[in-house]
Order: sequence, then C-alpha cells, then structure tokens
Amino acid sequence: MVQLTNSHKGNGNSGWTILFFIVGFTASLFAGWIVFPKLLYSKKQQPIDFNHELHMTHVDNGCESCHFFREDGTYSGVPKLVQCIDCHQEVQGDTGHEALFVEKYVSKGKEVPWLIYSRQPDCVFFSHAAHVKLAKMDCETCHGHIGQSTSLKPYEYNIITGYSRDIWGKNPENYLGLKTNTYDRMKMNDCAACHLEETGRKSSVSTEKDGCFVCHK
Amino acid sequence: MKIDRRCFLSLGIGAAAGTALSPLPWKLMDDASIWTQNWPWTPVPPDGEISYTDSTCTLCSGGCGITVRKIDDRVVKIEGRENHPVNNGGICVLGLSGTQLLYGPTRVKSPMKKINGTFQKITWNQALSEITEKLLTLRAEGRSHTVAAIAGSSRGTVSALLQRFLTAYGSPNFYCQSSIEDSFSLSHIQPQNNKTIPGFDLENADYVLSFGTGIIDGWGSPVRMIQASNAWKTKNLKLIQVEPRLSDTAARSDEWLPSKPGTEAILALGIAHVILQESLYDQAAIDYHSEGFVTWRTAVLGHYHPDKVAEITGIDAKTIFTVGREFGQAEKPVAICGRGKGNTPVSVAEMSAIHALNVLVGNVNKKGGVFTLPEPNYISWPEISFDTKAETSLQTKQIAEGGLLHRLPSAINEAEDSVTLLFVADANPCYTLTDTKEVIRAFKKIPFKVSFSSYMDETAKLSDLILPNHSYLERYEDVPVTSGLRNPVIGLTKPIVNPLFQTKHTGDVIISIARAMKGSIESSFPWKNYYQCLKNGLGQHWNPLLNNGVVEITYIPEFEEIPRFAFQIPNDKPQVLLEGNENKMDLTLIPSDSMRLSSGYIGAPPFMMKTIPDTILKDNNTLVQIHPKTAEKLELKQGCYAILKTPRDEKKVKIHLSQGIGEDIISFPRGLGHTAYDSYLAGKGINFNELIGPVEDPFSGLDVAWGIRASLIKA
Amino acid sequence: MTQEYRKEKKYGMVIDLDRCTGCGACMVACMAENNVPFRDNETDKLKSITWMRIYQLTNGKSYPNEEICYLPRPCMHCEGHNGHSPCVTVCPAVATDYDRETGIVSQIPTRCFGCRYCMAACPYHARYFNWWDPVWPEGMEKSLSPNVSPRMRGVVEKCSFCFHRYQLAYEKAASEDRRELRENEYQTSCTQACPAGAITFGDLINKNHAVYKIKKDPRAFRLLERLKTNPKIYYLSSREWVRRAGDNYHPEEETGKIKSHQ
Amino acid sequence: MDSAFIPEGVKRCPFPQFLAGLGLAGVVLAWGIFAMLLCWLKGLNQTNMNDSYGFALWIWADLAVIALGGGAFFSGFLKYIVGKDELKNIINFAVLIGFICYSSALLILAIDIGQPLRGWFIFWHANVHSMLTEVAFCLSCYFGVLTIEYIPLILENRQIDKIPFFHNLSHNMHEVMAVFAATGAFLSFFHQGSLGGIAGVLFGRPFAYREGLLVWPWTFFLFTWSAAAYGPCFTIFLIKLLEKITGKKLVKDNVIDLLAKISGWMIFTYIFAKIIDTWYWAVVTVQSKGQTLMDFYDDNMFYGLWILVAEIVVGGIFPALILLTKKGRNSASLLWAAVILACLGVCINRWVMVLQVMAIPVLPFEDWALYYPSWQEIATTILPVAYGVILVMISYRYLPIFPQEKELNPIESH
Amino acid sequence: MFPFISFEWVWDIEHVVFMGGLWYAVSILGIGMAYCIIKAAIDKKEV
Repeated sequence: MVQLTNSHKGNGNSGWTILFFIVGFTASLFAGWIVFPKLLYSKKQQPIDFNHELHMTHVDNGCESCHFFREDGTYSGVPKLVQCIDCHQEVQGDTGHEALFVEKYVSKGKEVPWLIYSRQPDCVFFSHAAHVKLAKMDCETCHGHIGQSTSLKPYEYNIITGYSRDIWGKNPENYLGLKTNTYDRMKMNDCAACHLEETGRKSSVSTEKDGCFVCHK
Repeated sequence: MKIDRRCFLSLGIGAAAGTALSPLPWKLMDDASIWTQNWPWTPVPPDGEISYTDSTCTLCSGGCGITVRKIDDRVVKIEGRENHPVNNGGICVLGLSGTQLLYGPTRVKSPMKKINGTFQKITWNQALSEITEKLLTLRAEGRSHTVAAIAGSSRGTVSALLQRFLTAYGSPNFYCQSSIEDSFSLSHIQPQNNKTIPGFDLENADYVLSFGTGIIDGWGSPVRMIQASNAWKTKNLKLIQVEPRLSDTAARSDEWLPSKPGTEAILALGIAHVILQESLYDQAAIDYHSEGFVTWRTAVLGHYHPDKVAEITGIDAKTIFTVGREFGQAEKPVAICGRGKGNTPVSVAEMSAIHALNVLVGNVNKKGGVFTLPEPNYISWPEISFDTKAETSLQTKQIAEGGLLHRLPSAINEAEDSVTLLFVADANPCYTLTDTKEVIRAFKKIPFKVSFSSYMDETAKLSDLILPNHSYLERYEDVPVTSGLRNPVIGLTKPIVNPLFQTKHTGDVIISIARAMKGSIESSFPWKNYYQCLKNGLGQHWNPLLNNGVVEITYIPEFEEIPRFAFQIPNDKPQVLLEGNENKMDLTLIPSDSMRLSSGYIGAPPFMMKTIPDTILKDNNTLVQIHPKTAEKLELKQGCYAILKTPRDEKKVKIHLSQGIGEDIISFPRGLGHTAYDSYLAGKGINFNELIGPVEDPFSGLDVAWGIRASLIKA
Repeated sequence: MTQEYRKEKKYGMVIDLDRCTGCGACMVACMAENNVPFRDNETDKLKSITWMRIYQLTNGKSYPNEEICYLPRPCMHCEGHNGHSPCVTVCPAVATDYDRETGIVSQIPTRCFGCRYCMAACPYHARYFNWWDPVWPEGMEKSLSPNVSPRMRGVVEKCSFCFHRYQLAYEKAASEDRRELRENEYQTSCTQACPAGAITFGDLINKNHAVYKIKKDPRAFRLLERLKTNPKIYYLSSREWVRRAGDNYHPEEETGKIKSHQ
Repeated sequence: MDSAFIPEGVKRCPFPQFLAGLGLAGVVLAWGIFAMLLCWLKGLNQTNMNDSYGFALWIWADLAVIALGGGAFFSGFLKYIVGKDELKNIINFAVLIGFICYSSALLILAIDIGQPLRGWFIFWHANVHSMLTEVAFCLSCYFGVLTIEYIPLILENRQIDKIPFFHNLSHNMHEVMAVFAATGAFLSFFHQGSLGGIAGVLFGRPFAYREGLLVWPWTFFLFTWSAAAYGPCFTIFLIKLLEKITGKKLVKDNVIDLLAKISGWMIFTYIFAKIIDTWYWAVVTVQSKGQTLMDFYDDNMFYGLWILVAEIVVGGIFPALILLTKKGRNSASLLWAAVILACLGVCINRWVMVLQVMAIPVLPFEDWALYYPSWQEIATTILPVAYGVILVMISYRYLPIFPQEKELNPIESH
Repeated sequence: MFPFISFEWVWDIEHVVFMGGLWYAVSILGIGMAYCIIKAAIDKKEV
C-alpha cells in the first residue's frame, strides 16, 4: 500500500513524491494515447465530394464499371477524367459538387487530384488481378463498404510518413494489432497474415512465409 | 510537507513511465523509419497505363527499330524492336539511353538568341522573322552565296529540304559530313552521274577479312553487325581482323593481325599478290565487274611481294600467304574496310586495294558478298524554281573547294566574310570535325550562325540563334539507313510524346522560312507543313512506312546500271602517309572506338557514361593505352600523367598500360572531351579531334586522317 | 482454404561468353529498366551502381597474344545450401531473402538499414550501396518506371532478375486465370536487350526452357563454384583460360569439362 | 571547489587543471561529434568506404574496442565466478573501461549504418541466422550489464552515497553482482564469439571463412578467447598509464601480477589454437577452394606475410612468453612491452579479419582493393577515445575506482 | 524478435534457442534490477 504519512524523518514528503509520480504518469498516458494521435494525423478534404451509392445505381457493372482491369491485367484504380467525361461532359444532376467538378476539371481538362485512402507506399506491388480474379476476393474485404457511401470522408494522413490513416489503422486498438474488420488496417503484417492463411505458401527461406518479392518491388 | 526537487524527479519518472506505456515513443520511432523509406526528395514515379509504340532510332546512322514503353504520357524505356529488318530486337547503349536525351537537361527548350554573349529565350515568331529578314537583306545585297549550311547527312528529307532551300535561295554552299560511302563511290566508274553505295551481305559470308573495321565496335549499323558476327560464331566462320590494337573486334576474331598503323592497304595488296600469284582469282567476274585489271595485276605482282609487305606491315609473310590462300579459296569471302566505327572516309587507294580483293574473288553483287547499289532516291519532289538572282548566285564558286566540309573552316579563316550566315542541322561540326580549334575559330568568324539542334551541343553553344528541333521521340521523320546493310532501309520516327518544350520541327522551320521569302523560293516549297511534305515526297512508300515503320528498298539494277570497279594502280613504293615529323615525334596516335562511347554528333547520355571503364576515363582524365615497353622507354608508369603532343595540339593525359597494342602506338578513346551538353558529359576527358587535323586524300580530296604522329612526355 | 502451390522454379541465366561482345547494352538496359541512379562522375567503379557489370578479362599474355573476354555479371542469385546464399543468411534484418518458389534472391531497400554485411559476404561484388541520395536532374525523373521503386540513400541494392517483370507477367496471367507463366512472358531486361543474343533466361529446372538444356553444355561453368555459393548464372566459354578465370584453380588442376583447344 | 565530491582520503589535482584537461579532450570530442553529424546528415559518402570496402576502419575500431574491453567480462568472470577475490581491486576500473568500450562500440555502429533511423530493425525484424543480429542483441544486453555494474560505482560517490535510497541500491546491487556478472559473462561469450562469427561464416570469402562447430565457425571461439586473453592486458596497460599520469601507485603489484599471469596463460593457449586454426585453414580449407596461403598475402605494403607474423609472433607469442614468466611480469619494462604488444596483436587480428578480408580479391580476375579512410572516419574513430578519456577523468576524480589508492597513497600532512 | 507479434518470428530451433537464451538473460537482468530497486526502496523506510 502506498503510505502517505509523514512518518520518518528525511523522507517526509513521500506523499507528494507519489502524487507527482501519479500526475506525471497519467498526464503522459493521456498525452500519448489521446493527444499524440490527434497531433500526428492531419486531415484533407477530397477535391470533389463523390457519391458512390448514387453512381452505383447508374452503372451496370458494379465497381468494375469505373474501377476496371486493363487489357494487360493491370488495374486502372481511380478513374481518370476521360472516363468521367463519358457522362459528365455536361452537368447531369443538380448537386453542387458535380457542377464544381465540371467547372473546375472537365471544362479545363484537368485531372482530379483524388486522395486515395488505400494507396500503398511506392515499395509495394499489389496485383488486383491476383486477388480479384485468381483468389476471387471481393472489393469489400480490403476496401470496406465504400461503394455504399454517399459522400467521401476526409482523407486522414500521418504528417511524418504521409501514409493514409486507413493503411495504418484508425483506432487506438489497431496499434495493438487488433482488428475488427478485415479492412481496418492494411500494413505488411496484415497482408502477410492473410497470405499465410489463404495460400499456405512458405517460400521465403528467412521467414517461412510468402516471399518478399510477392508484394515488394 | 513541501514540494522539493525530489517531487519533480518523481514527476519526471512518472511521465517517463507513462510515455513508455503509450504509443508515442514507439510510433514515433516507427514513423521516423517510415519517413526514411518515403523521403520526399526521393522521387516516386507515378503509376499509369503501360503502352508500347514502335519507332526508329536516329541517334546514329544505324537506324534500328525501337519500341518505346510509356506509362501514360511518359517515356520510361526504349527497347529494340522485334522483327525489325535492321536490329531484330537488339539494341545498343546509346539507343537505350534515348530517354535521357528526351528528358535530359541538355535539351534546348525554346528558340534562343545570343544577346551579349548569353542566350535569351525568344518566341518562334521573333526567331523566324529575324532569320527571314537577315536572309532577305543578304539576298537584296546580292550575297546569297555567303549563306551556307551544314547537315549531318546527305540523305533524308530534312537534309534535302535544307539543301533545296539553299539552292532555291541561290547558294551553292551546302555541306555535309563525308562518309566512307564517298570513298566507295569514288572507287567505281559511274555509268550515270549517280552515287554508289555498298551493300554488305555479311550474314551470309563465310570468310570475313576486316581491315580495321570495328565490326562490333560500332561499324555500319552496330546492332545488326553484332548479330551478324554472332551468326558467324554459330556457323563457325572465320573472321580475320587487321588492326594495330586489340579492339573488341580483334579480340573476337579468329585471327588478329596486328599490323602497323596505316598499312592496311599495303597488306591488302600483299594478300592480292598471293591471290594473283596462285591464280585464285575469278577472271570472269573480274571482266564483268571491273576495269583496268591487267595493268594493276602487273603493278601488284611487281611491287607487293609478301616479303616486302611483311616488312612494312609487321605481319609476317607466312601469315600473308595463309590469309591470301584462305581468302582466295573460301566460298564466300568478303573484305571490308573503314576503321573503327567507319564514320570517316578512307583514301580511295585504300578502298581500292581492299575492295579489289572482293572483285578478285568475284563476290560482288552475289550472296554473301558486297553489293554495288544505287543511292536510294526515294524522295520525289517537284522541281525547284529559280529566279534570276538565284541562278546567278548559284554560279559562284563554293567556299570550300569541291564541296568538302573539312575545307570549310580554313576557307573561312582565310577569307573574310566568306560566310555571313550558317545553318547547322543534325550535326555538331564544332566537336566532330578534326582540328577542332581551327573549326571553332572559323565559327567565331561567321557573323551569324543558326543551329537546329535539340540539344545544347558545342555548335549550338557557339551559335547566335538556336531553333530547336523536336527530339526524335517527338517528331515524324524519315530515317534512311544504308550503312552496312544488304539493302537500304527507310525507317520512320513517330511522335511518341507531344513535344515537351517550345520546339519546332526543323522541316517545318525551313518550310516556313522559305514561304516567308516569297517568290520563287516560296513556290519551291509548295507544302503546308513538313508532314505534308514528307507524305507527298515519299509517295508509294508512305503508307507502308506509316503502317510498318520501316520499308526495305530492294532494287536490282540492270547490268548497264551497275557501276564498275576501277582498279587503281598502286604506288610502286608502298608508303604510309602521316602528318608530323617522324624525327620529332616517334609515336603514332590512333583513335579507338567503342560501342560504349558515342563519338558522333550526339553526345553520350549519363547511362552511357556509366558504362565506360576506368581504363578509358578516370575522373576527368582521358587514359591513353600504350604498350608497357613503350612506357618503359618513356619512363611512364601505369596511371601517371603525361603530355601528349601532336602537330596540332598538346594535352595532359593519363597512362594505361596494355598488352593489346603494339610498341610506339598510342591508342586514344574517341567520343570524350565534350565542352557542351550537361555536367554528366561536359569536361570529361579530351576530344580526339582536337589532336589531329585533316589529311587530304590526293585522289579525292576527302579528309582521310586516321592518326597522327605524336610524342609522350612524362608530366 | 489453401490454394495450390505455384510450381517451384529456379530462374537463372546462361550467358554465352563466346557471343558476348562487351557492348554494354545489358548494363544500360538494366539501368533504364530499374531506375538506377547516376552521378556526374561515375569513374570510381567502386562507388558506381551497375547491377549488371561487365568485366574485361584478359589471358595475361603479352602482345600480340593477348586475348580479351567480356564477362557480364548480374547478381548470381546464389542458392547456397537450401537457399542459404552468402548474403541472405547474414542480413540481420531480413532485407534480403531467398525465395524457394522462384529461386530469386530479393532485396528490399525499404527494409535495409545499410549495415553492408551482405556486401562483405558477396564474393561477386554484385551488391551496391547508395552512398548518395539518388538525384535526377529536373525533368528526368519523368523517365522513371513506376514498376521499380527508386532507392534512397544509405541502403543496398542489386539485380532482382527484373522481378517486377515477373509480377507484371503474373498479373497478366492472373487476369487470364492462369497461375503459370510461359517462358517468353518473363524475361529480364538485359536478356531482351542483348544484341548478341548472349543471354538466355528461364527456369533452370523446367525441361521445356532453353536454359535447362544449355546449362549442360560442356563449355558451361559458374563463378566461384568451389565456394559452394551455388549460383544460378551459368557461363559458356570454349576457352580454357576463361573457364579458369571463373574460379580459383591450382596450377595442375583442369577445369574439367572439355579439353582446352589452345 | 569540487572537493565535496572527491572521495575521502585521496588527493586530486586542482580543479582548473582538471577543467583544462577536460577541455582538451573536449575539443577532440567536438571534432569527432562534428564528423559524426556530417555522417548522419549527409550520409556515408563522407567516408572513403566503397562497394568493395563495405566494412572499414570503423568496424575494425568497433571490433578492437570490444576485444580490448573484454577485460571487463573476464575480470568479472574471474572474480565472481572463479572466485579470484584479489581482483576486486581492479574490477571497478575494468568495468569502467568495459563501459567505455561498449558504449563506443554501440555509437560506432550507430554511425556506421546507412540508415540510422532504421537501426532498430536489427532488433525488431531480427534474422537470428545472422551473426550481426546476435552481436547486436548480446552487445546491447551486455552494455546493459556493464551499466548495471557501473551504476553502483557512481552511487558510491561521496554525495550520492548520502542519500539512503541510493546507498541501499548500491549495497543491494553489490550483493547480487555475481548474478549480473554471470549473465554478463554469458552474453559476452556469445557476442564476442559472434563478432568472430561475422567474418568466419562468410563462405564467399575464403580468407575469412573458417569451418567450425555446429553453427559456429572457429573464429567464434577464437574471438571470445582472444578477448578474454587480451582484454586484461588492455586493463593493465591503462592502469599503468594512469599510474604514470597521476604519478601514484593505484593497484598493488600482486593484483597486477595475478591478472597478468592469467592473461599470459590465456594468450598462450589462444595463440596455440590460433596457429592450429591458421594451419588447418591454410592446408585444408583454402586448398579446397583452389587457393594457397600466399594468394592472401600480396607484396603490397599493407598485406604482406609480415602481418601474419606480426599478429601471431610479435603480438601473440612474445607477450605470452613474457607474461608467463615471473621475471617478465616483475620487470616494469618487460610488462609494459608485453601489454602493448598484446594490445597491438589483438588489434591486428581484428584488422585482418575485417579489412584484409575486404582487400583480397576473390574472383580470379579482380585485383587487391586498397582503401584510405577519410578524415571523417578518422575523427569518428578518435571520438570514442576522447570520450573515454573524459569519462575516465571524471570517474577517477569523483568515484572510488581504485580501492587500494588510499592505502597506497596516504595523505601525509593535513 | 517477439513470438506472435514479429513478422520474422518462426517457430524453429534457432529462434527458440537464440531468442530464448536472450530473453532469459534479459529477464535475469530485469528481475535482478527490480529486486535491487524495490529492496532499496523498502530498506530506505526502515533506516
């Protein structure tokens, strides 16, 4: 038990000592767990708000209508202006964002500088074809239910690394390695864990997991 | 109870413990390392759609087909085009480095005018009106003939347009770099006034006798030659290399004959002697293809006995006999010449002596032999119209006698104001011409120089106005290829990317200047733009060219049309002519060519510089190769500095000892010593051309310098 | 659910030194393909990054009997004993690894922290350190390929057998619902560029691949085979002195396979 | 001025003189720190290392200081585990030297790596097959042990000792010191060995490669052995040096004699093993790779056969013979000679195992690669020396490093 | 470094022996130091 009494000479202020310890301890815990993550991440708004749900009702082919595979098997990712122009040469609906889109980008022929939540760093190679076509995974496993969203959430990123927060994990418990959904975090270990579980490949001599070059370039 | 420093210590410990149990230190540590993995100053190439486009390389005269890989609209890689008649998938260092020329810092990004010694950006309108005005004024003053132009090649539409402009304008002063084909042409008797070009069916030869030809050092169309040389390897055919130094070609040959420098022609005649003496020649073929055999035969038999030849060339008589017999008895032997990359002409005497071997064994215009082909005149344009002004001024004498480019600098240096305006297209004479110092002096005398260069090369840097051409990856242009091929081939460059900068196609510039000149000049250029001019001019070739990117011109001439070889009577006293005093300078300096170093008008891009071994260039020093015995004599050691002196100049070089070169010979790498381009190339080493000067062939007047006397003194 | 294994492969090369002309195309093809940086002065070859390097070998005889042979040297992708190649075992942070599925020795620059132990371990000098920040002159960064990540200062890099080409080929195959690649779908940049056709690349254990047969040529040898590095680059040369240059031999030893022809 | 902090019963130089000494060493330290910052901020291009010399002067310095610092673990081992109680008079100093050597080694490693901010990958992403991983782990853990061993010394400062908590802590730590020392000896054994293993496992480098036992090459054992053998010599050397500088006798002769004798036997046995190893390597290992001994000794000035002789005979057999004989140990000049030669011997061994390995061509068509360090490398290599001097100065002045000092140097007049 | 957490961890003899030995040593040091500090703190009160 902590003794707060002034019972011995020479260390008569042990109560204060302990109190100060507790104050320092809790304050730094608070700073580390609550304040620090707030400071570490910054937010940016997407240049244009985009309604996935609305678009899904207008296309025939689901996600692949806009996010498609190219002929060489590579993945097109976020659509380029040329694809958007197919429909949005003129303003179609009555949302302010569409009008803004046409005005700012379509009419000027400028690409929209989308901020990509799931962008991996440059050293990562990711094959959509291998995951979607060979392994028959669905988009939600990694991207969550973005297809049903009506507007784009702000893009949060780490101010030191520049990583998107979606890659790093949004919640404090993600730091501890905990995930509730498959799409909660997309760090190397998450990819590797799934690879080990799904493919069982242990081709790496050093790690007895999938080889480094499967995902790195 | 009081708060003392112990409490603060306690606070500190508590804070430390709390911090350690929070993500803060760990995440910062992790993020710091991730930051190092994504340093903002390390570029991240944007991803995009991969696409491939075929085109033609123009960086040397080889004309290889290329396939350009793009990511969205960026060129990221140039590869050899599969199934292309010239290079079939292969590619060379220079071709591969093309992206660096496209995006490199050496590009001239807009028209530039030199004002008070420094270049300033101007608009195309300003540039074009300035040049038009100058031309109109000169014409009005009756000085049309003082306008001159230098083109890199005599072939192709752009060169032809420039020549056409000069002609229509009224100047006879159009020059282009002479080549080995000129020597070949001159050694033949022409039925009409047509030039002749050689075609080599080297893949099908079975005995190749090469007189210093850098078959795999960049001669002809380099990639195709490397492929041919490998075809010989597989078929176990013989390659004999006559050369004073162990070049890569010599190293790969089946037999290296280390002749003394400059004695190639004499050796050829020695070999001819053996063939004649042992009656290994094909009389019927000789009658069919040549003239003057009998007198020549007597001369060769009289003055070129192998014993005598051995003395001069350093190749022993036994070897000469063996080679002569082997050559004479081989089924499809071929003798080729043109030292190193073969970019400079050889003397007609030498060409004659060597080509005579082909004629002797009757492998002319035959499978596996040498073909005598007419110039591929594939461009058909309407006749030029002249006004009287042009007609009169065209009668003036050319400034450089005989239209020989190497004579131009001295002509300019001798006569004031002989050239008042000079155009330079696809050429870099201030680097590639011999006796470069004189060339630069002449250039400085010309009041107004216009360069069409895409790159800030030596000539562009000295010019008063630069009208930058599109890079070869940004433009349409025909690429005629003749060098070393069996049949001439026309390739087409295509705009792979939109022009990156404010550049303009040289063809378009010439056409618009011509149209601005009005009158007969304008009517000589009846095209809207260069594209139309190219399309119309190429006629039947255009569509196949546009679709396939390449057209092979197979043309079998009638007998009457075939130029006949003229046996040239050799000297009765075989001798080697070389600039310099033998007593003062007892060494011979010869250049060495390499695939890894570009020595033409395009400077080596950074990637290419990376491949150069440190036995050629170390820091900014050129290394010259000498034999250890020569070094011993001169008290020189590996890696030490020495002063290299020639009658033309002297330079500080480093010494590299090599067993691949004979005594008293210095081998000097060609392609270094640029003073322009970018920091990756400029100031590296020494330009060989500064050390030698033109040596004229008494027969043709061509500059046939292949080396020079020199001395080396320890520095 | 465990998916079927991809077939085990051992990608390797056979380089025919009788064909190689030393033109340097493989070196530049590699640099252009793999975003290799360059500097103003590249003449210090001990600091110049060239994943593929061409050595000039001479027979040591004097003029005019000297002979030259060029020897292109990519990473040997040593298998060592069970994948324990010299460099892989020593890397303290698993930045380099041997992949049993492809036989490729990978190098992950973002994992590397620059201790250079692997460079000390590699007898072929196939590994290069980024002594400087890679800098491309303004505008030239446009020529960089997104398929290979540019490296930063302070890390080691080396030839990867153009592994990104495998990745792209595999991606294409995946989009066609295939798991295996055809021989010509995955070729390295140097193989493709070589005008002499001196380089053959493929799966050394696949009977249908060209390398499978060529590596059994009596002219074949590997560099420093006696060190048990078990490299995946085979060289062909008909010249005994060249084969001898591939490894250390006592004077009385023969290289074995074919009688010398000179 | 600072007399309140100086241990009782000993005499120290005047404070300004002390400050002047610190200042002098401080200048050198600052120079080293400047060079270190250059390396961190601008990268390793500040050095003359190159792709042939991935390891160079630093790594040699690193291995050398760890070998020389081996006195700490071996004295600890002798005192706490073997029970040579006399050594308690020397153990404090041995610990101090060990602490300096190991902290320097860690600092050098932190400068040497190309990506210092990723240095922790060696722990987090550890590859246990790598000798370097083993080095990093054991080195940092053993550094922890040395810190633990050094703390009680600090706590014994006259002022700190007045605080009951620290007094007790110091007392408690002394009580369980044997456990720490044993753990330290265990860790030391492995990391000294792993440092040897770093070179010994390089099967692509025939000069370095030695066969061995299980996963450990012979160099693993040789390095541990040599560190234990030569480390005490360095301790003795520094004591003698310190005695010269202070003009005082600090440790009794019998203590030195004991340590010197043990060291002598260790060097003797080590050099015997080393000769066998070299012989086996030259006759069997190297031959099987198609090479001969002389392939590794060129006639260039750096790596002639002299270096092998210098290492084994001059730096091994000579000091061993001197230290083994009572006469040798008792003669001041011979003892000096022995400890200096021994320190040189082990440094040459580490030099050879790092730098000669890099210099020797492995591919038959390559040449010897020679290398000259840049000033930045030299400065950062001298940095630990300056730092060590400063730490010794402060420790000597304020801490009771030498228990026998008071007895040997009684203060006569009050 | 850590079983279950670190990507590079493999359950094989090398990891168990090497890391096991290391964690063992680290634990001894940790426990030893904790013991000393706690005992010193308790002792302090009994002076």
